[in-house]
Amino acid sequence: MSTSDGWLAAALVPLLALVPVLWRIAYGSPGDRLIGQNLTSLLAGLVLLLAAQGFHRTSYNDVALVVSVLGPTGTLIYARFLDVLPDSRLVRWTALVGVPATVLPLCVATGPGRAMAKLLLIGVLLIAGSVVTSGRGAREGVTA
Amino acid sequence: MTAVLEVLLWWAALTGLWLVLISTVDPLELLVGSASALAAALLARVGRRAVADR
Amino acid sequence: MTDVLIVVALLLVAGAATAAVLNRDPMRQALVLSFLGLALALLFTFLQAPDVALSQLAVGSAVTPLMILLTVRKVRRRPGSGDGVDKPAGRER
Amino acid sequence: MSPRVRLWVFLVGAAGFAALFAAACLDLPAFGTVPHPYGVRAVHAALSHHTANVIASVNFDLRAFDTLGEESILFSAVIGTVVLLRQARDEHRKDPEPATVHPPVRRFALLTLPFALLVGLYVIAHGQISPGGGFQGGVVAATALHLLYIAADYRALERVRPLTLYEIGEAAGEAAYVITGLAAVLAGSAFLANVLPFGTLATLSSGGTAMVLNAAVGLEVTSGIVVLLARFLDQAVEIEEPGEGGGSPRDTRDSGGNGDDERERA
Repeated sequence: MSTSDGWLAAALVPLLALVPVLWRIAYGSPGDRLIGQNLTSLLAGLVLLLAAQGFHRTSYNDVALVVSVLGPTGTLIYARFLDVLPDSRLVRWTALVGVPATVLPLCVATGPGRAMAKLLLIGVLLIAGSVVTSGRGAREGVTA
Repeated sequence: MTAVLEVLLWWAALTGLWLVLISTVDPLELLVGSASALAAALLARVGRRAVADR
Repeated sequence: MTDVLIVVALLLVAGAATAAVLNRDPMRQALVLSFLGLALALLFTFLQAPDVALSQLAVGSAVTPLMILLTVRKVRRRPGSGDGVDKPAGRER
Repeated sequence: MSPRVRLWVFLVGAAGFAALFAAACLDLPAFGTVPHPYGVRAVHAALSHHTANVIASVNFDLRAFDTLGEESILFSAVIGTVVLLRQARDEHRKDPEPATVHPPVRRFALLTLPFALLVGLYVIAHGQISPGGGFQGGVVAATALHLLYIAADYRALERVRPLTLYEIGEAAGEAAYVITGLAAVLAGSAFLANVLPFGTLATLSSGGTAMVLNAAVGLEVTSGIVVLLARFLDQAVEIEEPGEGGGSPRDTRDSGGNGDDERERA
């Protein structure tokens, strides 16, 4: 099976960024841990997109699609039970910079068509999910 | 009337989304896609109502 | 290159699993478990098993945390039972 | 057994396991190189049945009987949960408290809800073509419904979740699987044999019975997860024990705390 090492090397960047995130999740304050959880699903989505391109398997993008839908859902579930939804500039900027930096080159490599629209959709979902779950003033108390 | 319009809008958007997700278009795919989109559109409407008037 | 990705993902899985064991508060464990689930999903994808990765993601990212958190809430609502379950602060090592 | 003895028993067992495990690892084929004979045959069988996703072919065609077992495990697990977490005679139900949710979060959850359901249905429907299938898509679809709990509270979720329908759906999914298998027997073949026309590779109608069984699993898993989470939500949000906070603990409720208690006693 042929792989493109360039894309896989690019996937290594968000993958390695998960190492400090794990540290924060394991030992941080509740707010930090939630930010870490949010960041994890965002970075995992990017890794999956790059890996799909690296393996030349467009169908692997479905995994990234599911992450982009379920990741923010998971974060909001934790926010509901931990009673915090911290404002995080880190998550917001990672999404606003990292997602276009990943998705746009992928789109160029894919070429126009349905696959590109799907990539853009995943990118938009990732950005929207991260921005909403890290928004300012979202810490308002939630109870159940 | 607004209910029909709301569901219709959601249905159109979601059917379009289904067409983005799939790789090859054929009649069966369209049928399944529009049926799924209808279910999701109805859920969108019912969900919004359930949240709005609790 | 694939091997490098697999090794990093394996190390992440090992680290997350160890952290899940070392944490004693169920809430913290749930968050570490979420991380573990995502790391596993990445590992499965690198091993060319996207079906398994999807299963892990679907179960691990929302349903399992919800079940754990609901259980913790139920148990904590009963201060009389489960000695000390409602005092997470004192249980950490 | 004192902790010291226990530690020694563990160390002896662990050492034995480590030795055997290392010996077994040395005999493994090299990592990711040799094509396994079963893999080659599975791919061949999948393509001969026009199923693009080999995993779906293994799950729903070559080993459809295994999958029936797995589906039954989930089915009985959900039934077990329903029995264990039912409302006992001495418990009463209170209305769940309404929650205030930050407006952007509510809007986001309400907008994501139909998308998530559609993605779930997409993953179910394309099980025999692309990665995914009944189980994965079913869980996503069931999660989608619970976005309502995130968007508002348990009351909103209850209003759009006719639980009886989901209980019927779960049973119907399980039954559809068995009936498909029996239909193959009636058609003069073996139980769960692939007797339907295979269709064109990589289209929705491909795969013969794999497609039908996949849909049955999708229905069962979606409904099963909804029923499962409904029981957990009922317990955590609605059901109150007599004199909560001092009442006699019941066995079935302690599952969440047992692990901790054992650790504390240890």
